[in-house]
Amino acid sequence: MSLLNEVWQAVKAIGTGMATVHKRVYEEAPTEFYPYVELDLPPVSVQSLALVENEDGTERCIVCLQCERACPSQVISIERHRNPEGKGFLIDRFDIDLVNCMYCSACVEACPVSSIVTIQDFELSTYDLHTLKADIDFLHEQARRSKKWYSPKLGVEIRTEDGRIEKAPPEMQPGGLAELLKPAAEEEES
Amino acid sequence: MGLLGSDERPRDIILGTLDDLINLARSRSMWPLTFGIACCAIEMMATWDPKVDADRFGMFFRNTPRQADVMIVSGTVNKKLAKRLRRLYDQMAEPKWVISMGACANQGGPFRHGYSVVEGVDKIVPVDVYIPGCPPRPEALLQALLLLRDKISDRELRYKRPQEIATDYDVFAEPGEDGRIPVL
Amino acid sequence: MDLRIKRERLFDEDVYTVHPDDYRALCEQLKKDGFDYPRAISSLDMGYGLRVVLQLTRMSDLAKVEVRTDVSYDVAAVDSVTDLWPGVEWHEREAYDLMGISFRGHPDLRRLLLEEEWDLHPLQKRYDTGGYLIPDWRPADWPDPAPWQEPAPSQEDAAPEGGEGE
Amino acid sequence: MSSTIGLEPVLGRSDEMIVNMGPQHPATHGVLRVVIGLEGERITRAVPHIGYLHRNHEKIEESRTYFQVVPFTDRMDYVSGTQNELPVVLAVEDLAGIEVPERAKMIRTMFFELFRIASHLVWMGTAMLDLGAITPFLYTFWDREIILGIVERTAGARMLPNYYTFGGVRRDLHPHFFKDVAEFLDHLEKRMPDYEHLVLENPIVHARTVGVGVLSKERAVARGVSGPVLRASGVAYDVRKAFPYDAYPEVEFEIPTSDAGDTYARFWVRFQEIYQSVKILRQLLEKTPKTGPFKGRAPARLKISGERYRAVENSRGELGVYVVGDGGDKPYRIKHRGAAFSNLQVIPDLFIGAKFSDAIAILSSLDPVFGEIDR
Repeated sequence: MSLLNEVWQAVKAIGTGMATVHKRVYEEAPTEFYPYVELDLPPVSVQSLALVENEDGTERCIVCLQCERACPSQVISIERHRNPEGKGFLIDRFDIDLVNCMYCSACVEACPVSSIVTIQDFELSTYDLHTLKADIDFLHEQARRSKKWYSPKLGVEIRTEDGRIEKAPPEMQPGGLAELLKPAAEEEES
Repeated sequence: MGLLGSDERPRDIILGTLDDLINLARSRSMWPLTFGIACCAIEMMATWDPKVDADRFGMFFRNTPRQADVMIVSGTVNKKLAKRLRRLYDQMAEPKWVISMGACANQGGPFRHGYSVVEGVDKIVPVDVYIPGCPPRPEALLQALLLLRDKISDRELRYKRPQEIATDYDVFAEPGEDGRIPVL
Repeated sequence: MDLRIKRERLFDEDVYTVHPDDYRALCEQLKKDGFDYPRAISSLDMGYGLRVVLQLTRMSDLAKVEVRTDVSYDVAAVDSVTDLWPGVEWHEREAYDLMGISFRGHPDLRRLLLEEEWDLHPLQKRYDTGGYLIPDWRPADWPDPAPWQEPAPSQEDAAPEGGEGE
Repeated sequence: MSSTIGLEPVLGRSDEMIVNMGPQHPATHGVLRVVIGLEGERITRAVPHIGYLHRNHEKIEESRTYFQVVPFTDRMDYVSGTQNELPVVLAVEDLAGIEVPERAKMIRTMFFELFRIASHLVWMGTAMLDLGAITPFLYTFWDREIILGIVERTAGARMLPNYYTFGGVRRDLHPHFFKDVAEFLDHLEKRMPDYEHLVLENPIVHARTVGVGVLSKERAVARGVSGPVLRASGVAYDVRKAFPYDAYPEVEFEIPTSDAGDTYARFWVRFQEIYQSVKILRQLLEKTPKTGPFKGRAPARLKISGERYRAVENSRGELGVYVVGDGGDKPYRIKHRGAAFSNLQVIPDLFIGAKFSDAIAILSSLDPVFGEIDR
C-alpha cells in the first residue's frame, strides 16, 4: 500500500504544482523589455550625479566644499580660488569619481544650494573606466541631458521643453502628499 | 588573425562571413558563470528575474566555469578571494569575457581604503566592460551585457586573449614544469 | 568569592569590569547565574591595552550583562569561555584575528577572516595610517610599531577603571 | 568536533573522502567554503571557512563620521537594506539624546518590515533553487521587485537606500506610498497560498527537510543563534518583543515558534514571519499619519562619548552594534554583531551525521548573507 500511497502523493504533488503554475500563465507578464522600451524611473531615484546650472547658464555651485566633506566614499575633490571681483569662490576643478561613488546621495543632502543633484541616467557602462572620472564638464552635460532631477532642498525639478527649470508637481515630490491633501481639507472647511 | 581582424581584408572572401557568423553565434549565447560575491550578486540574480529577464537574449547561468563564457564579478574582491577568482577565470574555456559589476569590482569602491580589498578586479583578470553603481540596477547590467555583445560581434575572431595583465599579485596559477597548472 | 570586580549600571545592562585573571571565574559565576545566551564578544584598542567585551543575556528574564576586561599589549591573552558558551567560538576567533587577543584554551584558535599568512591585527589603532588611505596590505609597509609600545604600561597602573575590586 | 586544519583535512583518512564546497558554489549563497569529510553519504567532518568577503567595515567606519557610517552599514546584510542602518542609528540616538518623532518611527518600522518580506522572498527563491526548483525563484523575485519599486520611489535606491538617519528618515514618503503598500499587501496575500503549495506543502521539500539538521533548544541557545533559526528550535526570543524599538511597542504581532528544530521548521517559521510582517504593515498603514514630521532635530556635527550596544531583529536574527565614542565626530570603535555570523557557527553541529545532499538544504535554511558574516 505504501507504494500506491507514494505514487498518489507524487501525482498529487505534480498536480498541485502544475495547477499553481498554470494560474500564472494568464497573468500579465511583468517584463519591461528594457532596451526597446525606455525606462521611466522615479524622479528621486539615485542612478548618477550631476551639477545643475541656472537657467541663464551661470553656476549654481558656490564651492562651499560641503559635499566633499559629507562624502562617505571620499570621491569628490574640489579646488577653488577666491573670486577677485565680488564675493565667494570660483571653481578651479570639480571632480567626482563616479567609479567609486556609492550613490548614497549624502552630497546631495549636504548641498546648500541644490547644485549637485541626483539623476536617473543609469546607462553608464563603459569599456574604459576613465570615462567615469567625471569632471565639471561631464557633470554639467549630465544635467543638461536629464529631464528631471532631485535634491532635498528644492525637491524634484524638471526641465521643460523650452529649457526652463521648474518645480515638479506635488505628486512627483517626496512629501507631496501634504500638498495634495491641503486643498481637499480647505474644501471641506468651506 | 591579422587578415581576419584587419580592415583591409577583402570583403568578398567567405572567411570573413564565417568569422562574423561565429561571432554572431558567440555574442548571442553568452553564458555567465554563477558566481555571486556581494550586494551586486542580488541585482545580478534580479537581472534574470521576470521583470528584467535577460533570458530574452540567450543568456543562461552555468554553474561550472568550464561551461561559461562570461564571468560577472559582482562584488568586492578581497585578497583572500583573489586567488580563487583568478583560478575560476583560468578554468573558463577560451574565448572568455569578464564584466566588472559595481564600484567595488571596478576600483574597490567605498571599501578601497581598507586593508584587505583589491582595488579593482582588473588587477587580477582582464575586464571587458565596467558598470558603475553601488549596486547597479539590473537594467544597467543588462546594458553592459548588450555592450559586451556588441564588442564580441564587432571584434576579430579570437581564440585566445593576449596576456595583457601584468601584476605583482602572486595569485596567478603559473604553469609548472610539465606545462600544467598546479592545483591547490 | 573574592574577585577583583567593578560593577556599574549603563542604560539597561549591568557592566562588570574585571581583572583579566578573574575573567574566567566571573564568567563561570555568570553561567551559574543562568546567563545562557552569548550575544557577542567585542574587542577594543584602548590605547593602553586591549579590552575584551563579552555580552550575555539570560533567556529566562532577558537580563543583559556586559563583562569587560583589559589586557596589556604584552600579554594580550585571556581565558577562553568557549566551553561555557560554544556560541562565542567564532567571536573569539574574530577578536584574535582582527585585534590580536589570544584566548587560552580555545579549541581552534586560527585566523577567521584573514588568511593564515597575515601577521598583523588590523583593528589595532597602531595600524591606522591617518584614518584615510591604507596604502598597501603587506606587513613590510606598515608603520614601525616601536614608538607606541614604550613604555609598556602594566595592567593595574594603566586601567582607569577596574583593576582593584570593591 | 574541534576542527583542525593542517595536513589531515587535505589527506583525510583512508576511508574518508574530502569534498570542498565553495567559495564558488551555486548553493552557498555567496562565498562560503565548507570542507566536508564524507564516509559514503554521511558527513563526518565539516570545517567552514569564511572571510572571502571581508571588506573591513569596522576599520573603515572608524575613519568616517557618524553620518558617513550609515551608508556603509547598508552593505552588510545587503538583502535586507535599511534594516542594517537601524542599530547604528538607535545607538547614536541613545548616546546623543536625539528625539525621534512618532511618525518617523512608524516610517522606519514600515520600511523595516517591507525589507523583511523582501529578504524572506529572496530566501524562498534561492532556497528552492538549491533544492532544485526554479519556478519559485521567478515568482518571489517578481514580488520582490514590487517592494523594491516602492522603496525606490521614496528612498531613491532599490536595495541599499541609505534612508534612515539620526532622528528619523532622510526624506518624506512618496505620495503614493500608502496606496502602493496596501496594494502590494493585497497582492502578496493572494500569492502566499501559491507559495505554500510550492514550498511548504511540496512532498519533495518534505522529504528533504523534515527531520533533517535538527538543532536542539539548548544547543541553539548556547551557540548564540538568533532569528528564525532560534525560533524554529522553540525559543521565543525576538528582539522586537524582548527589547522593543521604534514603533514595535504599538503594534500587535506574534512570535511564531516551532519545537521541531529541523530544516522544515526553519522554513515554516520564515513563512509565518511573512504573515506577521503583513499584519504589522497593515496596522501601521492605519496608524501612521499621512503628513507630519519625518525627522527630528539632530546636530549637524555629532560628537559622542560613551558606549552602547543596540540590537534589532533583522531578517536573520539579532543584528547588533557596539558603538564606542570618544567625544569626537567619528566613532572610536564600531563592532557589528552579525546575525548570520552567529547562526553560521552551527554548521558543524548540523552537518555532521547528515547526508551530503542534506547539507545544501540545511545551509539554505540558515540563510547566510556574507556581507554581514565577513563584514
